[in-house]
Amino acid sequence: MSVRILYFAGLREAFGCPGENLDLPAAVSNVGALRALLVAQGRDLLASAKNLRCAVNQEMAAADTPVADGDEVAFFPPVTGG
Amino acid sequence: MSVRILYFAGLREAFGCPGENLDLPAAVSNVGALRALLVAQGRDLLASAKNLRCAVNQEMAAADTPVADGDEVAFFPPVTGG
Amino acid sequence: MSIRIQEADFDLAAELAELRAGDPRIGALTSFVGFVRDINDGNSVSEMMLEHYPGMCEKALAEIVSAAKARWEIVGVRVIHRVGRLQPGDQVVLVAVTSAHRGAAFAACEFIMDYLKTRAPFWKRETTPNGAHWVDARESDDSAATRWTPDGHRQ
Amino acid sequence: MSIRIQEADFDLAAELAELRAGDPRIGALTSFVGFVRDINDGNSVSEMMLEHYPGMCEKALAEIVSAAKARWEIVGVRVIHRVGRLQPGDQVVLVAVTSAHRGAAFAACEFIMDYLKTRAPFWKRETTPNGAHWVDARESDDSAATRWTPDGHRQ
Repeated sequence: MSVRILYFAGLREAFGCPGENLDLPAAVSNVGALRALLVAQGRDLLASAKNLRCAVNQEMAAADTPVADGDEVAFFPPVTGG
Repeated sequence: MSVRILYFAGLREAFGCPGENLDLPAAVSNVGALRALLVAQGRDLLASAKNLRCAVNQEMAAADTPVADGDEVAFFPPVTGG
Repeated sequence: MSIRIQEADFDLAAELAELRAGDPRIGALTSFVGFVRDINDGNSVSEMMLEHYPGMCEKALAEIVSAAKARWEIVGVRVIHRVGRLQPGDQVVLVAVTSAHRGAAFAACEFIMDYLKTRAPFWKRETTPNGAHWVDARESDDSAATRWTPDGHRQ
Repeated sequence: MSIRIQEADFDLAAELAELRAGDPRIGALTSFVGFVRDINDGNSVSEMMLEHYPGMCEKALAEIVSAAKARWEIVGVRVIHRVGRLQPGDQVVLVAVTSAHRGAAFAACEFIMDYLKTRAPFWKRETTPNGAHWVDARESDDSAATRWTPDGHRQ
């Protein structure tokens, strides 16, 4: 199962990249598990970031939101537009 | 004691005049008494008008607002601007 | 503050640009424009005549704007109200407010409109196929003005 | 509805004129414009960079506008949000709403701004004498969005 990960704002800047493609083990089937996997792979900021937000396929998501093959999963800080 | 009376909107139209100067008897010392005097003089609409408003010297007034020599007293319907 | 009562139309773009006037403290500009509608209470309107009480209108509007300035931190205010004969589609009124933050700009702009509708001595007479008649005040306008509590919040 | 995300500036007067487009049902036009301020949280700002999530931004704004249309009787809506590098004094965002009556126009315009501030994926990075940093979200923006109850009133 493969997903597209996107990072925005401070996360994008800290990681030095706008995103990455990731092959997921079968056990990783929701946002919370995916976040833990990324932290384990060295994306520490995903653990420490204050009020981290996540969207799956461009809809706001929670830790228990399912993640499926081909999904676009974005991590970002609280929004500050307007 | 002399006052300047002003009429606006439907009152002005019904009376066919924008106002009148009036010499008041000493007993007429507030808005309520002035209104009663005008009604007695034939301005019936000031008795029957729905939600009649009054201003003394361009400030909203009530029946017990005093009326003094030289005042400008206006009668008009509820406002409908904007 | 700038308050004007006039027969002439106004240029919305020019009024808003002047109100801003490049003041870098301004983070928010809220504006309201009211127009003559072609239908009111189910009747088609061919003309609108706006009468006012000269002197008291200016005074009432200045008091309303002062009350808004006392309640909210605002940078500038512009109020224009037209009088005389207007046609459907014509601009009737402009209320525009600038401030550092949007909350104050929205609240002050709506507050000024709500009070203008119930406190400023203007009267509308509209011409419909049934003839000309003076527009009745709306109960909803009174309740819109009374929802503002003294501390600047809405009920 | 018209929703645009763009680097280019917008002409406020032209946008408002287009939104009205002589529709005689329109009695009210409410608009909000947000600007880059020269001071934020006490620091002088020399530049503002706006990043966004392409695709999701358009989707989020369309959902916010649809929610406003479901709550209030509105005729038209226009939302423009700029991205990229901006300077103090620059226009950042426009929300404009037309309707028959002012209550709906005011409420829908403020509702859209409140939700845009908390739901649309834009992020600001400002440059001050201390360097560039990402702007923190405001608690007051969250509370502004949550005051809107499902029936369209404000708490």
